Amino acid sequence: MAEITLVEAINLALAHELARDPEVVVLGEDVGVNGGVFRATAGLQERFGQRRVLDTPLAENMIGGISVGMATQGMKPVAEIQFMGFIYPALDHLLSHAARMRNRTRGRLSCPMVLRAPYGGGIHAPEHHSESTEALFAHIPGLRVVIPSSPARGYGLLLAAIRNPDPVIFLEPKRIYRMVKQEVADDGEALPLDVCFTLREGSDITLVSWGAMLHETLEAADRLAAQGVSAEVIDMATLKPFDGATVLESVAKTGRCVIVQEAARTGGFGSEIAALLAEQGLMSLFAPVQRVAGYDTVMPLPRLEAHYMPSVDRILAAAKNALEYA
Amino acid sequence: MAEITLVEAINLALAHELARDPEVVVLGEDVGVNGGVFRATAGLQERFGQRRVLDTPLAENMIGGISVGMATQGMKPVAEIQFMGFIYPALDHLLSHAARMRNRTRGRLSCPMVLRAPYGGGIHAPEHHSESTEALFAHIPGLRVVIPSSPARGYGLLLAAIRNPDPVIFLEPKRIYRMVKQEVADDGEALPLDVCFTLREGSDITLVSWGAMLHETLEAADRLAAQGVSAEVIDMATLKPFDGATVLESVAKTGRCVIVQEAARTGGFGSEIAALLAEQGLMSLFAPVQRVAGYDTVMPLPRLEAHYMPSVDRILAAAKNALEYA
Amino acid sequence: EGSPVRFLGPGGSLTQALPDQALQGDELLEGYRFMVLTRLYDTKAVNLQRTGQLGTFPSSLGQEAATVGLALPMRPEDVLCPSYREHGAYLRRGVTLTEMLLYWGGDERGSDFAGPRGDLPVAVPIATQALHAAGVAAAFKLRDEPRVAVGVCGDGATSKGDFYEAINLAGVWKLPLVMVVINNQWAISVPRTAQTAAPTLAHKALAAGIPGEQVDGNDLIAVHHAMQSALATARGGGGSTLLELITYRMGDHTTADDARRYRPDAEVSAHWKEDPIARLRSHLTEQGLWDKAREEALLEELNSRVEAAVEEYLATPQQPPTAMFDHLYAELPPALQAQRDALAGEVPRG
Amino acid sequence: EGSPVRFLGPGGSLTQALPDQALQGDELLEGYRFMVLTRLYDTKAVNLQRTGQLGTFPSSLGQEAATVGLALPMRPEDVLCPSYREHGAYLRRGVTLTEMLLYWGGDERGSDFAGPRGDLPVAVPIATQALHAAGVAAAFKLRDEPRVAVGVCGDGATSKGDFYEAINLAGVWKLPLVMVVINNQWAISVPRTAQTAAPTLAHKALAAGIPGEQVDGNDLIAVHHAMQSALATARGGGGSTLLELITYRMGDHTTADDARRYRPDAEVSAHWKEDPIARLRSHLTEQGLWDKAREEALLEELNSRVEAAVEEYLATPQQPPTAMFDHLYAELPPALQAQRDALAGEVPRG
Ligand SMILES: Cc1ncc(C[n+]2csc(CCOP(=O)(O)OP(=O)(O)O)c2C)c(N)n1
Ligand SMILES: Cc1ncc(C[n+]2csc(CCOP(=O)(O)OP(=O)(O)O)c2C)c(N)n1
Ligand SMILES: [Mg+2]
Ligand SMILES: [Mg+2]
Repeated sequence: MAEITLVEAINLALAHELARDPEVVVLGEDVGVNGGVFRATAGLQERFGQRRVLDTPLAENMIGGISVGMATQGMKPVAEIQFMGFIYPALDHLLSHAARMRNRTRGRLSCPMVLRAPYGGGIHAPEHHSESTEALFAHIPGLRVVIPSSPARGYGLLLAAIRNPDPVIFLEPKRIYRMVKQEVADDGEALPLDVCFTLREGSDITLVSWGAMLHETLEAADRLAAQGVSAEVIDMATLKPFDGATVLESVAKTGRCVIVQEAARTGGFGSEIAALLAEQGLMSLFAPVQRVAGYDTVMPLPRLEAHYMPSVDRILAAAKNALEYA
Repeated sequence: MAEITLVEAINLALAHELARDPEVVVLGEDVGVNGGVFRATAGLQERFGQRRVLDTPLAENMIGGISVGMATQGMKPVAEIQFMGFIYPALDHLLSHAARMRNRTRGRLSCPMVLRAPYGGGIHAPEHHSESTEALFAHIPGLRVVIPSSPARGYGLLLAAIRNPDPVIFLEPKRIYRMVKQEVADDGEALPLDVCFTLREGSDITLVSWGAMLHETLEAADRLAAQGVSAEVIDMATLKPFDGATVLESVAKTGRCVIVQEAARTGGFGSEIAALLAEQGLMSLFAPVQRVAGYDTVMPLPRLEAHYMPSVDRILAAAKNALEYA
Repeated sequence: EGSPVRFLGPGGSLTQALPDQALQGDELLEGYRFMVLTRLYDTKAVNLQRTGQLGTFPSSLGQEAATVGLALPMRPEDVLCPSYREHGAYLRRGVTLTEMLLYWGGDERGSDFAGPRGDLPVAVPIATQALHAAGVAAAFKLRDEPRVAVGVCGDGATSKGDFYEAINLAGVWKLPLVMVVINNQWAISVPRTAQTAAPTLAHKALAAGIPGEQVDGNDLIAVHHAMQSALATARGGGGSTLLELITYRMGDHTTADDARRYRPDAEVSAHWKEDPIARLRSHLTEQGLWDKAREEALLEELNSRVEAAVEEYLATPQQPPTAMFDHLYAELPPALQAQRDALAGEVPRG
Repeated sequence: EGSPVRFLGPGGSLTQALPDQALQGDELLEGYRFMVLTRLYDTKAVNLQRTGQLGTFPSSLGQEAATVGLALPMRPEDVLCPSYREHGAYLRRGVTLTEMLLYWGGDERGSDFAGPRGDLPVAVPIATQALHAAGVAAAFKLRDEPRVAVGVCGDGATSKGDFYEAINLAGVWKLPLVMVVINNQWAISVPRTAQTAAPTLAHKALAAGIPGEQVDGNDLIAVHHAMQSALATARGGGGSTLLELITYRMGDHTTADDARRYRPDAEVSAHWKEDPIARLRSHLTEQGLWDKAREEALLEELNSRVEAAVEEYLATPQQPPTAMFDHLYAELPPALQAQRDALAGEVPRG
């Protein structure tokens, strides 16, 4: 079993599904010979041919729209949007059609498609290459929004997303594409969607996050452990529909919750978790919920980027607030 | 002073600004001779001419994009999107450019534009004509999202939106376009943006809403008053950036809060208010925050539409829960 | 500008010799039946709306040759990706009158076609179906299936990015797509001339490197002929064609519109001379294929079909409110169970 | 397909007589200077990126005639709406080397041009600037100002809805817009042939009812000439033109790309024969306007300008972190004050 990175795990899952299901096709800009600007589709066109791995003309609205059309006929398009910053032209087809085709036709037609996009900041990229707007998609009924945070979850969740009979927005935290390696067996075992993963059990405080920020969140949990604080760490993994029960149970146990997101604070997905707690977990809370989030500004260009990204220190400060609250 | 409806107030404000500021232009599909499908621009082309009131070809992405271009040169485009369900193709230009032009150029260029769209359900309209996706826009740094809930606020807030030097998404609750009439003086007095309006003071419970749902919310407050419960009713009015302080103050007084939104529950703007309370108002809360919201489904076609819309009864049931909580 | 292909003049007589494989005999009569059925349905639907028994409805009055004609030469296994005004095409494809009434009456079950299971439902957001059609065509091509996707949109739709992106892809991927533009001269209140400076909408094909042709959309024989050859080209691997069908929207945009606000009655009445149904009837009569008795019998037969469908539609009980949850995902996610339960527990409202 | 307008052959000699108003003498030399400056800047920027002193950078190597030439006949009051690879155009418009380095070095202040205050900043999302340009042109037209908007995009961009929507509007509104497509044959790894089946990108103008022309984009005289007349037409109320400038992307897509993965070295080296700078230099030499000494003097002068700019760029202190709040809105909304304060209180990180 090889140790692989997240982006290699994505590639492995794509290859697995291309081999397993003839209806799966991979499409997008530069996914063919070039293997994707992050190499997520490297080697796939060579291995599976130009009818399974297709370079499209440059038009994200088109990529969204034809994926819907293909999916209505039972194909399983796995489309890549090169960066999340270029996903917006595709929103209309995702929101108005992919998310609604099954409902609209009472199940006669459906949209078993996946739209993959690398997302998030922290890689010193140009403008529009650092977006974290997952909350926009998590508000759309009929969609699934899935975000892996490790190579193993990248592999298992992408298999699940491709096999899922409904449309999935699969957001890949590019900052950790190559950050860690992990043993991942190419065993075709999908992970469950619609559930959280408790990455670390703890009893004093619950830290909730998803995607790349779990890296900082887990580090914060380590640092808290060193201070004698037992932090439970939850990876939301599927943001839509989301597993509030696991979060509520955890907070019922710990009484304190810090939510960590890279996205702009206001209207981010963290707000939904905080709202859930205000509505259904209020009496478990010993301290106010704390959101550690990106600021409500545009992600700055690289020179100031690091000041925007939530840091371990900010997570620790929020945890301290929650723990010391009396 | 004439009694006018909300849609007439919109028309009045548009006319006022067209007359006052030569840089203001109104553009969109069918806004000219036809006066808009809801008559919001009725008579404006006749009065101000074809260079001030422009029918565009049918392309919302184009409407968004050219508005950005015009605004960078100091014009003040007031664009209409015929229904909010057709706003999504324009999202890219709003999010990627309108919201960022000032920041990107350190203030050299800016986007003083307004994008108006009728929104919300309850009028037995066809598919895609009943959207309430204001939360998508309220997550975007650099935008303003403004929603009037009465003729007077329609007039005053639209004046403010047009005069504002930054891009404003102005969402008009079409269900109440003609529901009530109110005396509105055409005095050119703008209302303030970025603040809530407390429509009714009360001491037992805070009801927060915006747009058309204030109709049901105020009715619920009346019914509560009849039961001896004093409800404070807050109209959020500007959702981005929003006035959390007023909500926090109110809840500090009442200890109970019901948030009413027509939009799908998960990731709606109500979640942001609930999150604010979980974070900064927790110790004021005597009872869990309650969200009364649209379901996390697609707005059904007219035959089942009424079952989707939050009702006075649902608001009252939530208020009862909050009031009886001990 | 442009001179659309035409075989039947407004009076119903031939303007040129019919080509091989032109629509004739029983098939031509079949086309006529569908056109008449479309008009009866259309008229009835507008009446139902006026009396509060149907939702907002887009009449296809005057466009019956275009909508029926585009569907006539399609094979059952082809896929139709229409806009919202193609009632004639749906009927010919086997969508039932009751289904269509249910849809426009505000019931999702109207899009669960018992007949053409692969056809797409009504697309309300303008031009989006052009890309769906390109996607459907891509699926056929990738699977090596000899099937064709037919996308249909209006003149207004040709201004929107989706339209261009779809035909551009169809050109470069040589997709089995026939893209049909029903140019009825108006997009609500905006006339064709205000949409584009292109001399014809068929010219837009040049930007995609595919053939484009203007066809008299009120001439069933011409529409059928152009469609038939475009379908054959697509099916044979020859790629995509753009057809611009020239017609006229005789009615308001929808029942929510009042066209007198923006176009003179005289313009409308002038177009009655082009009426596709009268034109075809004259031709059929000239050919000895039709007479008054047959017309009366047909009207009686179709009227009662329409009446029966209206009855069935009006008698269809509404879905339970919880139906709004039941087809959102293949399986109801646990996160939605509580909402569904809450809705199930609500006192029914109207 | 297509035969681009050209005056200078690859060897630098004239392929046809120069038209009236062709670029010549001092102006031609001025164009040459900007092309050389562009190349020096470009080379330096790539080096800075390789040594960790600049962010991801898109080289314009080989495209200098196109980018300089399109800007040369523009008036100061015209507005340039570029994509991201038009360094030569920005330089000619008066954007400083330091500003450009700051931008690509990751500092927003690089887009606060001291010179051309109305020009748009770099547009990263492909083709979006085409619509901004149409909007700018609409503003000029509505105000009756004799100004022209110049939109610039790549070959890949012509597949995206924005592009078509922009030229379509420009056609039907007769906007003072010159839309320039720099066809460098590649969109990252996707060749021009995979973007569209249209015989030339200039053909796309036909869909918009505007004139379209292919021009040799490596021939400064040809680019200037085509731009000059398109600008004059637009300024005179004659509406919009689409120009396709044929060139070649000699470098990687950006410093983050490795073009050897998807195109053979031989293809690239073959294109060096078309090098716009060598071509123009030969022509100037032939004309007796240039010699080795002048070339050396020019290189020395421009190199030191570039070096000075690099120094200034590297010495520019970064903005305070709170700057990320300071231009989001015209005034900081109260709701953001707490966030800004929190950021101000943070321990600086790198
Ligand atoms: C994206 C989008 N924008 C706006 C509308 C509102 N609308 C409905 S029909 C229509 C005009 C369509 O004109 P055309 O394409 O010519 O089709 P026709 O109605 O004439 O059949 C408009 C603007 C819509 N449905 N979708
Ligand atoms: C909307 C959008 N999609 C994708 C990208 C990523 N991307 C950057 S440049 C590029 C290729 C552009 O090709 P072309 O238009 O020919 O311009 P060139 O880079 O050759 O100058 C792509 C796909 C982007 N910036 N914007
Ligand atoms: Mg039309
Ligand atoms: Mg290119």
